[in-house]
Amino acid sequence: MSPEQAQTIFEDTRQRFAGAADDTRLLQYLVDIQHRYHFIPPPAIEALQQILHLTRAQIESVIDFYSFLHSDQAIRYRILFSNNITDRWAGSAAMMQRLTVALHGCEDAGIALTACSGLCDQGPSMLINGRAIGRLTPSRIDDIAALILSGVELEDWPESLFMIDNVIQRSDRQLALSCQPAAALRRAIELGPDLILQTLNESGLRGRGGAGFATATKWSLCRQASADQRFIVCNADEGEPGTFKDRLLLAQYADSVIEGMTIAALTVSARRGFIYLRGEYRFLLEPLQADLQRRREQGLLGSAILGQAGFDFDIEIHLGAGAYICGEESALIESLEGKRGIPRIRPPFPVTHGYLGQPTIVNNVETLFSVERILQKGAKWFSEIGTEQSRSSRLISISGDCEEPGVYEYPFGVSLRQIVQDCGGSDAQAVQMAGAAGTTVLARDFDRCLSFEDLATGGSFMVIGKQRSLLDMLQNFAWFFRHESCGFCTPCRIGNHLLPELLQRFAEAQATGHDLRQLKDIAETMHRSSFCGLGSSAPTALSDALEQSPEIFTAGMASSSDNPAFDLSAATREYRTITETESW
Amino acid sequence: MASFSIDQQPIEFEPGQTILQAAMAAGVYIPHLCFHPQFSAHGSCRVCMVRIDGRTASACTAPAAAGLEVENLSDDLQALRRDILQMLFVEGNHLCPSCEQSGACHLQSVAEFCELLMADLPFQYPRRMVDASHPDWVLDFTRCIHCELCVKASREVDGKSVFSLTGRGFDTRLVINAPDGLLVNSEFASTDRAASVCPVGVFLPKHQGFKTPIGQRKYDRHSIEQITEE
Amino acid sequence: MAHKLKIASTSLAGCFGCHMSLLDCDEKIIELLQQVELSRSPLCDIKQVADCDIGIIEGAVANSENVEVIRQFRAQCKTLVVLGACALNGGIPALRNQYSLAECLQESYIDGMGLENQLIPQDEDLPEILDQVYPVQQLVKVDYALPGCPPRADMIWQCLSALVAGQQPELSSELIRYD
Amino acid sequence: MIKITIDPVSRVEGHGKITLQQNEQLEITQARFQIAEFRGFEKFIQGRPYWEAPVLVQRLCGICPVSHHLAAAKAMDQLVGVDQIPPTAEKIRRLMHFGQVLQSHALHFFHLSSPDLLFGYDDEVRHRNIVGVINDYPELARQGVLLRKYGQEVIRITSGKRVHGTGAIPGGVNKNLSVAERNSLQQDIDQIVDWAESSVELMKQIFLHQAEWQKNFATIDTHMLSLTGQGGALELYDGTLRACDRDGKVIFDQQSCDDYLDLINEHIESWSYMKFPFLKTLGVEQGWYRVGPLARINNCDFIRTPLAEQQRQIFKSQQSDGKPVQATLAYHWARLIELLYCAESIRELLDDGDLLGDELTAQGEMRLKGIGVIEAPRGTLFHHYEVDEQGLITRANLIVSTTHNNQAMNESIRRVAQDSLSGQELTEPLLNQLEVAIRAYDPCLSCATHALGQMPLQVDLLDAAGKLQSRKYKQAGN
Repeated sequence: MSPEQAQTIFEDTRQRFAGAADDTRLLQYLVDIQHRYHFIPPPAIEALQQILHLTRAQIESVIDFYSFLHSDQAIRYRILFSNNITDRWAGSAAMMQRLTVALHGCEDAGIALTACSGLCDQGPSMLINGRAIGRLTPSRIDDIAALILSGVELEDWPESLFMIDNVIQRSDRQLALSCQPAAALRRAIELGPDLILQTLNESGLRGRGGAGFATATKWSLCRQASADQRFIVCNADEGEPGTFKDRLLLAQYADSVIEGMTIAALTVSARRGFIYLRGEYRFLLEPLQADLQRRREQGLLGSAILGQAGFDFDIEIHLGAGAYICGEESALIESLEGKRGIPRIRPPFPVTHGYLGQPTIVNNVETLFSVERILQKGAKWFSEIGTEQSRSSRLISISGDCEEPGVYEYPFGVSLRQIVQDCGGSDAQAVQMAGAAGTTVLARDFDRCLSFEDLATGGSFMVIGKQRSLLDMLQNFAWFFRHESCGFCTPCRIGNHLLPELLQRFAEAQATGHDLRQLKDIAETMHRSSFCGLGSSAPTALSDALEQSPEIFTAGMASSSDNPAFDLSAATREYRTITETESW
Repeated sequence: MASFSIDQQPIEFEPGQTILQAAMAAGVYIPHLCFHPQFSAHGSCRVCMVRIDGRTASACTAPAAAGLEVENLSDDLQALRRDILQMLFVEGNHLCPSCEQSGACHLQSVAEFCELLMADLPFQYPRRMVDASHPDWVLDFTRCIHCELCVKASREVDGKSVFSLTGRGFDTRLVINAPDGLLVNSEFASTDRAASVCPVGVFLPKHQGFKTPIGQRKYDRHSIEQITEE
Repeated sequence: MAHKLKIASTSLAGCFGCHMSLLDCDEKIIELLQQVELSRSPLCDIKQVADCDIGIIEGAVANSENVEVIRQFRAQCKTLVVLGACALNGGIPALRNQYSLAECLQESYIDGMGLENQLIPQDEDLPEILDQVYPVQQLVKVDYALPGCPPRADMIWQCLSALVAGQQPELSSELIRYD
Repeated sequence: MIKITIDPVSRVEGHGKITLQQNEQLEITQARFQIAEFRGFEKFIQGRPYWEAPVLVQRLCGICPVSHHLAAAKAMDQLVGVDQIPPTAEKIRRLMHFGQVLQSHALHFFHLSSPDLLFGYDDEVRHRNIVGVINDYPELARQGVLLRKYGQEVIRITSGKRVHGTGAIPGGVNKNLSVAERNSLQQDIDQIVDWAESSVELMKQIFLHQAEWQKNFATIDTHMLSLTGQGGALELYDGTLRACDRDGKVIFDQQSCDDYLDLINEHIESWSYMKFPFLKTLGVEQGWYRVGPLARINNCDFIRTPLAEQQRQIFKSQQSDGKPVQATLAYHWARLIELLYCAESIRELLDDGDLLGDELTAQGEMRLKGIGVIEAPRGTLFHHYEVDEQGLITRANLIVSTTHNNQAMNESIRRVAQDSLSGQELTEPLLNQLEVAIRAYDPCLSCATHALGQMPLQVDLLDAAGKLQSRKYKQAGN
């Protein structure tokens, strides 16, 4: 980079951000810079240091944390293949191989793997400079290679490549209901905060992120907390491998979600809200911005909403940048504040000490969507289906070995057998519930039910066909967690680092009894002592397999010996190479 | 005054204290590494795991509350601590024999207290440069346990931001805020609190190593459970 | 007559300091030696490790011969007692893991000071050097691990005398020192 | 052709083995002592802070750690610009080192070599060890254990631990002696001197009892290298380099240790990880030499302490022509004379009030290179370090005692092979003679205990093309 170029970047960066310099927007600035220059050039960092009064190390540590940000060099086309297990089953490795061969020697392109990109119902998929491309086929790969080799700007690529389908395979009462902008909001204004909370309470709505905390309770706690400001955050960091129903909601039901946020703001007197949109869903940014703008123009956002003096609320969208941990609500808040996404100590919880230390409601996209439904149709309408502890219905994202992947809405209490049958997964040996961190349910247990009482899910439902290797799936999950552990606490940072190598011994049929014991011990330690849910649930599928499917491990064992596997010939290879080299 | 119990022993506490703070005030030792009384709790090392009314949690982050029954030195908790400690030992280069921090190292002493005889996990032997650029201090990054005490001390006591953690996952590492990343070109001063708060052997004063004879080192005289951190 | 326990011991890549610490049991070692029968050990001329009750290992695993010896010991000894930092975490020899083997050999045999000629030794009778130094427990199961550089004599004594008496050794924290 | 491998000959700074080749007439055509281990200290110490060196490099050897510790510390003194450490520091270090040599020599003689000397190299394998000595000579064994214990206690008190302590630091030491510590050492020292004296007497009798055999066994004529002190005195801690030729004539004398690279170079053979040092002026073929007790007692002009000096004179009188005593087995005798010298020196030092002094270190201007040379139990030990401006080690060169004797040990086993093995079916006692020869050098193969004993003797029968036809183990015991 010439001094002139550097100077230009420095000035440009300063001008773009100096006006409203706000260090909580650091990540947003970095995302923008990355997008603009295909990396974060050093002069841009210097400019940010100057206008935000941050140290170089503080800025670089944020860059280093997010996998979509790079400070090393500009690469014009950064290609990330989604490495979710469903993408692999759909043949992503061959696609990646094909593109790698086609682009061999091309310095403009970099190819790597990333975690689930949320297109499991239309995999294999990839991201190129953050834009998603699904339904990869050899011919689409060849098209992409040709475009890159001829240096066509991404903006000029055919739109057909970037088409994303939003497939609803089964609707129940929530999806079937159309959104009538402002209907629910008007109702909420009529009711006022106390009755809104009462309605939510009667509806039995529980958070759809996975933990299932009662929404009314969360909102009440936030409302009761004494504070100067309160915030509403929509958690659209849908990172659980295999889930994509939030993507569908944001694409087709954005008004409902935004209205749910607005109702939350009304209830707790919040003036600002955020949609934390995962970087992989960058293609939703512009449509969502348009939705927000439209609602502002309709008087549904901004000041004096629907003419109510003092009801002021607006929403901004923050983009994530490739960090699964940011789906954890306290890590998400750190990220919203422009920092590395490291979970916070709890208590205190975000509901009393969240964004900027103020009470903050963090709700899943689907939860906010349901809020709008409830306010539109009433608590009774919502709660009359479902089970005792799990009222109403929920959305699940079905992918993997089934004929009809897509989003399904089911009343709680539905059996797995029913779901598997509906989606055409007749050959399933098991279902992976709730993503890589979830539980593996074998076919023999398909009578179990979808509900908080039995099998909770964040929305991911991956069907595992009989032809699939469970060990391969575990290795894929281990790769995922090694990639996504934030590194804060000991068991998660180190445990997740060690597991892939151990599993590899089983894959190579070299493992021993010692290795098996070690797998169990590491999983147990991570489960018992990790700081947050990522670490404690990372070994869930592994533990399930150890308990339910011991045969997949015994098949990978060379002996039941207490001695660990050790490959002597691998360990002496370097010496032989050295001593056989004549050039010394 | 309200109280709870640790291993059946009653512990009085002030409102707002965590279990670890209350225990330390009462002179009851709960093994810990990343916590230092001068700084806010961090919660990352997980060594202070206790069982509170049957639920496992870190004592440094769990608020004290009246009537809690806390289990601390039971066999299975000590075993859990050994499992956590051994992860730290395989992560870095903790070669006590040649480390001048031996005898004054928290990691070493806590592990000895917890009766960790060996780390039965694959050793990683990270390769990282030693930073000896500063005239008075050497930093050996391969021993860092990511407790961020130096980060906090620099920020909160020294009024600077010399240190940060960067990277993610297993690649998390300590870095120095300087244009070239070297200590000598940072705002670090030899007397900074950041240098003396390290519980392991990352910060080494130059030309001083091994000046304290064996037998007179911090944990030679008293084992770790008898010493309150200053 | 009661069965005398048979003991074997050896050193891998280490300094022999752990054996020295064993001898630092001083007069008690005379007592101990009279109660046991020695198999392969530095203290006698028996060349092969036979079936043993107790095997004692110090040192890390650094070459192919170490691998062979440690596997033999594990196979032949009912109880394997492993002494010292080298064996348990690579110890000082593991500092070489900071560099590649090629760099280490280059320094010793090519770039070293005062060398008359330069070549990397290689001979059918020389064991092959491993890419890095490994702790013993990454190759074989360890029954008792005594840390320290070397483990203090009283810890070794506590462990061996208990084993010889047919008891479970108690290795409490007062005996444990890593340096 | 038959190939015999004695493997592992562990403990010479690690692991070694002996390989022999016999032709069809059973003549020995090749005999090699190979070092099978490589640790790479010179490389991996690079990048470490210099003050770690004395603590770190002593892990080369658990039997003579103090020698490495002090050689490195002396190099560090130079690095920190200190030419003269305070008297307390120097005397504490000397005391520590006398303890070191005392315990190492005691260990070698009583625990390891005495079975050969007392029972003969062809004694039954099951008996030919320390347990045999304990049973047959309980008092001697006890004395050996207690002599070693005393040396170890001196080390513990001066360095904090019996093995791998931290006493010496750049520019001095980290502790002095308390009165109580001094008194505790004084309590037993007279007894120690007595036992040391009687052990020299015993060794002398053994040597003279079979004088002819002792003088000839494994004997080779070599140059000798050692440090000598003021006026040519026997010196273990400090001094200048002296080399004498096969006839005892001076090759060089009073050479500063700092110039060692001008005097000594090393040769590498493909069949051993241990290098072969030689005197530069004489070249690889002619320049090899011996170090250790035999070299020191031969090279020095006198010993400062009276009892040891008396014994030295008796020793020297074995060679009527005034030439050096070249008998390899005389190493044992020379070693015990040094044991006595150490015991006497400790007694003398303990009366010196400086040991209780408070001035422990000196300071100076940092330099970038330091060389420390010391007489370790097994011979001259060179440590050489270079550091950068920041204090990190950039280069190191270590020539350890046993390495100096590399060629000599090879020559000695060749001599034994020719004299005793050639033309014979090889039996365990015959092969043990090779070990007896190596053992005389007390090679620090992680420092030679009776360790050669742990070698399984593997005999490979090769065909003319060198291909393995059969293998059998010469097994003793079991």
